Amino acid sequence: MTDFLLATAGVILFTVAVGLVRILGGPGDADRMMAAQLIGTGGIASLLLIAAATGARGVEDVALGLALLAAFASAAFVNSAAPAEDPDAADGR
Amino acid sequence: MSVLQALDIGLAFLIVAVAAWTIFARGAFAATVGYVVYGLLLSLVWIRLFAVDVALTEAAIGSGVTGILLIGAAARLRGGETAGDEKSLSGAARLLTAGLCILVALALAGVVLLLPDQGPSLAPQSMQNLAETGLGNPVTAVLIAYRSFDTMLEKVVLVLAVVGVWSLAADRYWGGAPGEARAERPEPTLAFLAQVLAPIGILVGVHIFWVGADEPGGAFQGGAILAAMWMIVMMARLTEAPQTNAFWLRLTLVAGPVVFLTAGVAGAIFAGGFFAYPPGFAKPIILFIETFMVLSIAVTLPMLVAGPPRREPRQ
Amino acid sequence: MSLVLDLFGIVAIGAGVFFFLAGTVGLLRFPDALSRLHALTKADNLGLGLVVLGLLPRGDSLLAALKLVAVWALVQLAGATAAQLVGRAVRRKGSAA
Amino acid sequence: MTSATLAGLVGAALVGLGLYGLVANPQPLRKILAFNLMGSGVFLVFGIVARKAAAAGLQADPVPQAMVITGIVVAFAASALAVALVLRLFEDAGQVTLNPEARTKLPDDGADAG
Repeated sequence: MTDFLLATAGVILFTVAVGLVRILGGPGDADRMMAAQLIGTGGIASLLLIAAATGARGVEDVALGLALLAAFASAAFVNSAAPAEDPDAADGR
Repeated sequence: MSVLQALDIGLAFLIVAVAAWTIFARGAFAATVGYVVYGLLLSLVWIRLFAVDVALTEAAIGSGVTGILLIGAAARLRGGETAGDEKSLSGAARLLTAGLCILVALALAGVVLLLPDQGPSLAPQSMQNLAETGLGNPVTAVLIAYRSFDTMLEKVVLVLAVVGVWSLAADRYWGGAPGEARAERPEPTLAFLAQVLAPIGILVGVHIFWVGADEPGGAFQGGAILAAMWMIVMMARLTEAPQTNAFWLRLTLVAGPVVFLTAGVAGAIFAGGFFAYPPGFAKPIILFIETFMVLSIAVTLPMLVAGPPRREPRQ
Repeated sequence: MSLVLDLFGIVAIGAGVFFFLAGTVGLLRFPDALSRLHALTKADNLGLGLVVLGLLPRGDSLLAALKLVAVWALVQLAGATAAQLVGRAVRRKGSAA
Repeated sequence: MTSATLAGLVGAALVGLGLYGLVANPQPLRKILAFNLMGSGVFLVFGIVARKAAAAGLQADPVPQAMVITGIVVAFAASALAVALVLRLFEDAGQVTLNPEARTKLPDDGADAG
């Protein structure tokens, strides 16, 4: 069972790594954010699987922290993409 | 080769590949997204090293808060990239640099391979004295008890960084709020996310701080998660960034180091040594210090990300 | 009993892996940003959900199990809002973004 | 090869990569990224010391772990200060590059020529 958990963690990690090709290729920043989102979810899944297999303590909290912050990159992307189009924002008022 | 080894090797290749992408990518934004992914993979590596406290810090600060900082900066710097940048070094200089960097990496790799299996370690001592601190998590004990002076100075570094960031403000903005005033309506989705996430996140942050006495977690990790929650609320424009001349803000920023230092001086007077905690009272004192540290961290990190004041102070 | 639980775990986690694969294939193969987004959210929802489901019986305490479910719920929330945010950004800038 | 040694080798590779980016890339933001890569490489090398010295019934030595945690926080503070400096430079000069040749090519260069 341990080997199965580790193997699935590896397969998921490999799968999301293929998703990295999207980051490399683009074509746009939105695709890059999507790939980052997928890797975030896959990373959390393999984190939980690895923890279950190796018996590291307290890993649920790490997964909880990652899950809480999963949307932050996308939020920062949208938030800072918006004012660039707004000419009023440039001079601070 | 066991499955675990295969997984380790795969993870190692993946993380080096992502790191190489953040260095060699053409666009700054693409590189920054790569760095956020890299932070996530790095916390996986720390889990593999059984350093769960570090993994938690890396997840909260390395990947989460740094991600907001860098992605925000990359988006604002768009258009600031200049065309001739790729040719700033000649081919020969590039090769020479690469060669020297490979040499440095190889030397370090050699050191890693030559490390003795049983190096000198303070682990036994730290475990022997753990009972006296009343804590169950040795990492927290090192941070707040055995090496408390380091941790106190680190808090001072954070305050100095805030002072440095604020000092970049134009004179007329001194004391004002950071960030642009935005005319547009807040994104409704972002507001929804912030409204749902913030209460849960505050709960998780306090939980991680509280269990940090005995389990992986602690003031830094809990404080960083609380900080992230304040950031998302500000990003969604549910609340304005505070004026940097607000008394409560400045008080909270310095509360952590001040309480820490006071406890250290009190130790010198009452317990016979700078940063000594009187026996029997160690755990309450440590938790007291940590509470103020959590507050300070939760306020310091968002202020660092928000940047210098960019609005004139309201009177 | 433990055999049944193991079997349950293998089936659920295996199915979860399948959805991660499907999400990645969609991300790579679909022609435009919005349908790629659609593929991505499926992986988020079902992939992680099934992995968590498979791991639930292995938890040693109720709190640990609750945390696992909370992780899944939070990723749901993050995935849904991030998809909405990115999708809106894509539409605002046209298909080039 | 143990997973600790492997992580140490990854750390060594990260230091090399980060150093290269720090030297070769003229954009300040990319230099900040590279510097952070280098830093986390150093943390990893230190982290394997923690894993190797694991004794007293622990999975990892707490002393290096605590120092790495301190290091991550300080590295973040330094990055935030550096980012604030870069953004301020961008506001004043309209561009950010440390490459003098690329800079003179722009028409609006008068402001930061000194």
